[in-house]
Amino acid sequence: MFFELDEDQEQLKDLMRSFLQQESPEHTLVQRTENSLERPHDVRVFDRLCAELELVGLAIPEERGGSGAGLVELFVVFEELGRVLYGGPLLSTMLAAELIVTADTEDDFAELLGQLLAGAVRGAVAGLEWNRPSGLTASQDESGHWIVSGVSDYVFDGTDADQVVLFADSGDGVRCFLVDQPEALERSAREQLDLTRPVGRIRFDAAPVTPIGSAASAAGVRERVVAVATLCITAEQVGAARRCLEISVEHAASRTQFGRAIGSFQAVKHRCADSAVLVEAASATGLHAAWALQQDAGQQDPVVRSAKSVCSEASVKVAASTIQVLGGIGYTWEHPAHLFYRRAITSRQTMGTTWQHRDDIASQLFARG
Amino acid sequence: MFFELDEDQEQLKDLMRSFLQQESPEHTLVQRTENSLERPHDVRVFDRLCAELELVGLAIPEERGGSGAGLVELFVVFEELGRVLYGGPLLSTMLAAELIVTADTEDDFAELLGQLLAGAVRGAVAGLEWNRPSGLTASQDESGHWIVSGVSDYVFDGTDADQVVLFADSGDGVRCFLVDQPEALERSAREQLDLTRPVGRIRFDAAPVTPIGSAASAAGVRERVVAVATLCITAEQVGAARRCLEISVEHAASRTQFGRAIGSFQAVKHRCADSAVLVEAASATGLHAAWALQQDAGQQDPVVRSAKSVCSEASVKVAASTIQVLGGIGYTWEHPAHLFYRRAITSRQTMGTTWQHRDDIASQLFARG
Amino acid sequence: MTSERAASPYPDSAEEFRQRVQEFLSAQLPAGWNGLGSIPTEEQVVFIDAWRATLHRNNLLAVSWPESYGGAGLTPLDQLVLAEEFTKAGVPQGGLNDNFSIQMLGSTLLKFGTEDQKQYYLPRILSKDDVWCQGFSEPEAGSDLAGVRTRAHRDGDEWVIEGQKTWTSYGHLATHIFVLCRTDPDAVRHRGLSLLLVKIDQPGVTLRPLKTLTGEEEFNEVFFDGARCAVESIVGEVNDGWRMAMTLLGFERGEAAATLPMKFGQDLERLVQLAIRYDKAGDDTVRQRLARSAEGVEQMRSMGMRAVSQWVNGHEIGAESSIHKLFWSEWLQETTELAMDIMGIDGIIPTGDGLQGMSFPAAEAGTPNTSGAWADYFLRARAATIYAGSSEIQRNIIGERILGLPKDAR
Amino acid sequence: MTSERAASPYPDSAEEFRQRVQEFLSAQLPAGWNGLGSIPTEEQVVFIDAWRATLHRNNLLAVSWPESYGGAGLTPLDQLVLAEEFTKAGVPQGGLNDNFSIQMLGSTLLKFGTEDQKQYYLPRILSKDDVWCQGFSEPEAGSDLAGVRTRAHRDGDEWVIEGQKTWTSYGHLATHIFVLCRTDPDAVRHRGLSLLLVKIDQPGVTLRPLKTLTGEEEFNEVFFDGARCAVESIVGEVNDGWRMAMTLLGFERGEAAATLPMKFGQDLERLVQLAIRYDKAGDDTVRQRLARSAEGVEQMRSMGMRAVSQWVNGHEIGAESSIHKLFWSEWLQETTELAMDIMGIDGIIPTGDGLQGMSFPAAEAGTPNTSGAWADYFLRARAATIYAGSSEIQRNIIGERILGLPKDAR
Repeated sequence: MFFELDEDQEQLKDLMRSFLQQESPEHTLVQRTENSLERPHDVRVFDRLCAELELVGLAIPEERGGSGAGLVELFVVFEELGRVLYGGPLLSTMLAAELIVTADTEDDFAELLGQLLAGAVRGAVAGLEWNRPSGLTASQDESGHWIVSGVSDYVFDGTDADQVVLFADSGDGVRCFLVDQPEALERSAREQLDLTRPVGRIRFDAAPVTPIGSAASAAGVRERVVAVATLCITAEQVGAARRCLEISVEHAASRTQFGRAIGSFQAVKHRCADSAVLVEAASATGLHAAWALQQDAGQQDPVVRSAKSVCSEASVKVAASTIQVLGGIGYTWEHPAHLFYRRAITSRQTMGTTWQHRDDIASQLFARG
Repeated sequence: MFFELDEDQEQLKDLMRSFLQQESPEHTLVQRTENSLERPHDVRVFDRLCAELELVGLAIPEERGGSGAGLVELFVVFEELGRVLYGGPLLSTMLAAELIVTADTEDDFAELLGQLLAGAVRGAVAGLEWNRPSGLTASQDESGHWIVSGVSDYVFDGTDADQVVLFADSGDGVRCFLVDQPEALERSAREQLDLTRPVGRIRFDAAPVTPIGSAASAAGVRERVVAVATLCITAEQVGAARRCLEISVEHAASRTQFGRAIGSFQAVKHRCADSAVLVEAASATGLHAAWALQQDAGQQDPVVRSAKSVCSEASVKVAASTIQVLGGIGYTWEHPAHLFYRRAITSRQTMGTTWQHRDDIASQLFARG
Repeated sequence: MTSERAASPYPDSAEEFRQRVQEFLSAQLPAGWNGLGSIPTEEQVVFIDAWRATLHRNNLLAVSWPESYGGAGLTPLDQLVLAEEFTKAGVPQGGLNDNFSIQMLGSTLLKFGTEDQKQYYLPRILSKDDVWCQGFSEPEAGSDLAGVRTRAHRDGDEWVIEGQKTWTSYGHLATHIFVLCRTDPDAVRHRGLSLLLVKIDQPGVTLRPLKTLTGEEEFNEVFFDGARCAVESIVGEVNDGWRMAMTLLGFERGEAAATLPMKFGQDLERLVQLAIRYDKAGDDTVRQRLARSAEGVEQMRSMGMRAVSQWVNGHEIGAESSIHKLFWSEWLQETTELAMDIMGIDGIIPTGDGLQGMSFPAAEAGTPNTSGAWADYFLRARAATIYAGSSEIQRNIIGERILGLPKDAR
Repeated sequence: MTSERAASPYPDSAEEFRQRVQEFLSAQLPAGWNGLGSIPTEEQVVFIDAWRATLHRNNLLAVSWPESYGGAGLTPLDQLVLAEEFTKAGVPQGGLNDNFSIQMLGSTLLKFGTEDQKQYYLPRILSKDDVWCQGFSEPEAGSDLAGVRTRAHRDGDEWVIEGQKTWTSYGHLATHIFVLCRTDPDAVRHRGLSLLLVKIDQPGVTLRPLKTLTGEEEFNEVFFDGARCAVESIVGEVNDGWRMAMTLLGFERGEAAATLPMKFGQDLERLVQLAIRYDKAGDDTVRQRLARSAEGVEQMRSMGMRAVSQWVNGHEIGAESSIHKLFWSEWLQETTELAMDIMGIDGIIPTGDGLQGMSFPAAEAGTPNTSGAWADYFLRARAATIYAGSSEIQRNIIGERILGLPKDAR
């Protein structure tokens, strides 16, 4: 009826699954993570995701060069990416494209958009925060050109992106900009708990920028990009949690102690069952959020908020539980379980912490009540 | 060495255990609770607890007519009382005596004290709140006699006590009083979740009262009586939790399903193990609080606070867990499990809620830090 | 999944049917109707009786049965829409025993009954000549249903039954009981069981009320001491009772996956009001826990939508119902505990109207927002992780049937 | 229990000894000493070596051994006092491997070793000529130690060992390893095992470092491929190794029940400072969780006092240590998670000095109050519910040995 993936969506999922199994296999994940030269993404994989699968433009309207699919499709894709802890610049590039498509109603940046969609240019979005000030301020110099100052602390692919778009506070509200000389920015990689997705800090010191779109629409653009970013993180969390559950179950079914598969002990079986409940609930909630956001862009906050909070909790709990089920093996560097755990802990604090989302949900409940 | 019960204390415990097993047996608990005429205490039991075991005066100095034992002994006694969900007027009478002994340095109320210690008169303490206003205000009428007004919402044995002492706010701080005409008070029994201990609401409408002790010492008296009351509730919680654990274990060891004792299933076994951890931790913490309060009356708040919060949580969790282990049987009226659960839920909100205690603990941590 | 319009994920035909249901409800319900939860228990019994008669008259009682047997023959989608609207309005879909009479036994007879049985029993169920209750659980067979000890032996043309059942809901309102009993004493466990149809009003059957911890008498113990039924009063074949019982228990209301979250959503709304009344809207701990509760409703709603989508499309709801059960039972315990904490001392000295009627597992629309009702609800919530398959059993089902983990060692 | 004075529950003699320990510490420790946690890992190794030598010179290394074997012959009470003061000062009671060399193997040899073994091994342990590590766990025998597969067979005057051990802490620092292996291939499970004493520097032994999830190399895998030891290099009788191993593992530091809570108390103090630094002193959620953490310390302290009282009075700490383990491992996970939540985004981009050294299970005094150290601690805490008997195993022990519940079906 209305809440199952349709055939096309199932196909997309299968396509992603088999592509990533081949290109980003789990058994090489730890090794790829350690190899800091190409850590943590693989240029070839990114190129293929963009050029062959055309994922940057997946949810972008056809008239702007995208595939015109919806957020449910985007959710499906990022769930699969989360499953393999993909950390390449697809998310950041896709969000940069989303910003331009939403803000740039005049199509002034069509060339850049085309490059982003093709994956020829890697984008990043600075000043992208849920519910917090962007940390960036924009002003006009004497000649009327816009400049931006401030620090954006946590930018996906912030160190390596070719082009940087951003949200900054412009005196009368937020506005969207493109950095004129991204190569002149002071950028530094951040060592983070998550070893599978690079983030960077970008310092803007009166950096010249060009506005994208109108002042009037910028707040709505930010709302949209924040919601899409949050949804993608949420989808990744669902995918990662589901994969962790599978790892737990595979181990519990095959590992024997005391002459029995450990999964036949209720301590382990019920732990896996609790994880299954978390995964099922998170997956349904996340997909519902994607669907609802797709249906009614004006009502996006509450469902995405709930989904982020729910999926954050699920992914952390399930990853921790996987380490416990694996026992000593789960505590080794060689097993990817810790990479899932690190990603889960990190994603939970990203695009709004659980505390923040819940506080906002409470405000909405009381405002409605 | 220094943190085990000594022989006398072990004997006291055994004495209480066997006395209560005989006089307040668990298998008649539900029936006694239903019989509202003598619900929930038995006059004869109270008389014997006072006259034979001399428990009202257990921790009261010998020179005031008590037994001169310490708070550890009191803890031991109330742990056993909690084990059988004893709800008679011993606690209220003991607290009334404690108030008089602490406040009445001149021995002006020696006769009343003697009656309380003998159990000839049942006492109750109104205005006894942890960390909240007493709800009662005292003032002097034209003739200089003190009168008290206000409502005390939740008084142990408040409906039936023969004599009522109280804490009231007197303009410049709290003071202790004895109600002149307790029979003239407007009192009503409260229907509460706990079916095993009667509480009453007392309305004071310019009730004439006589001060006990000095204005200067009253704040300290209240602190002491509140701490002792809290400690007794804590001890009851430990006793009840320990008994619930035993009930769970007995059931788990004897009940068979799927051809095995259900306690051989890890779901049940580990549930019981978690309860055992709660009971052991609560018991150690409670006893430590009694010992610390005994050692250093000036430092009573922090340890008693922690103990109350810890034991509240343990008793609620263990009682709930017992119902779960018992399954359908635990959900019947006939089995006393629900009485333990009701008492646990009720005691948690009594003498400071867990939230309040934790908030105070946090304040102390930050003040120290 | 992406192309429906925002207001409703349902097809137009379903929305039209919804319209008709709403019209029916507003025509039939008394003015100022606030939901079943708002009227006292004694009046509920009267109302439910009358309401059942209304449904019967309007051919809306056995919505899933084919019309040839007096049912409404609704599609699953229309059943869902009907259930949603009834839930919103706070009215039941039948009488107190109809979950057993219509949903369980009736559906099982439709599937496995002889034509004679269908012709005889189904009309009598609808007309309320026969009112059924359940005889499955026993004192020694709770989680382990295959361990039933009640036995039946042939005596001429009759089965003679000896044993004891327990946890029989509304047994005192029933005229008949379906009894799972051992007909082959030599067969082990679930082999050798049969499902018998037994009249209650006979010398060999004795009912004893079983009070729950809240003091209510919804349940009964049923004692069989030479109770009798005819040999043909059996569902399916002799010694095939386990399959019959599993089929019978499997007739869950698919739409409950959608309506239960609606009821919990009503609870949440009451809880928000309660927090406002107790001046806790600014209390951070309450805010965080309340939001968690709201997330729980959102999760149940999403899982429910997924489940009913499958159900409407003709798939049975399988072991996933164990996931739902585990989820909502824990949610209910957490949420009612939050209510207790919000009310503080009032929660332990509850006042005001209590929870009315049996309303299990969820409170009905219109339930009073009093400390009395919340305290009742809080106590009742303890049963949620026990009845209809304890949480331990649910986790085993999830582990074994959904995840494929090996069975417990026996 | 009621008669001691407020300041100390210890007898005067113990307080006098405490005084002497404090004097020793202030005389021996460098000026401005802030605890082991405050110096970098590389320097720790140097410090610990020197400190161990100081302890050895002062006859304070093997405090529980009799003086005749080079020990300090302290009473349990004095051992406790010493441990408390060392913990407060943030110095270890020996070198990294001494838990295996002195505490486990030495104590076991004192109990079950031949006089020759005691005369030979004990002085060499104290002098650090021999440094021991543990060969118990195997890839296929983790929770189920009786399932060890490493086997030894006699070849003339020697045992020849084949197999693999894992989770060998500080194996790379050791000269010897005690190995639990199967000496009777026909005996089942824990029957037929022996405890052998094996030199590491020989052709048949290979070590491979095993990196933990935090990237540290504390552990090793040890491969035995025709490794040899003399027939007399066995503790106890042939095929009595299970009893030896259980004895060896049973030599827990009784005083840890008191010192571990002290360390967690230090964690709590750092956490309070952290909350202040992150401006969370007014945050209700943080306040409630912090108080819960403080209650946890109070509970561990109280349980610890009870346990050491029994230990000092000559009772062994039995299965209750499973209660302590379960408690502190969960406390540590909860508390480090609270630290992460307090730090917000800083917790996932940790900076500043990390957790120094191995300091397991608890951080040492002087540990930097940085996001780097907390993030490390948080990750390491995942091991707490796994190593030294997983929480699942602990719950089984509590259920079966303390509560007397029946064993799992096998």
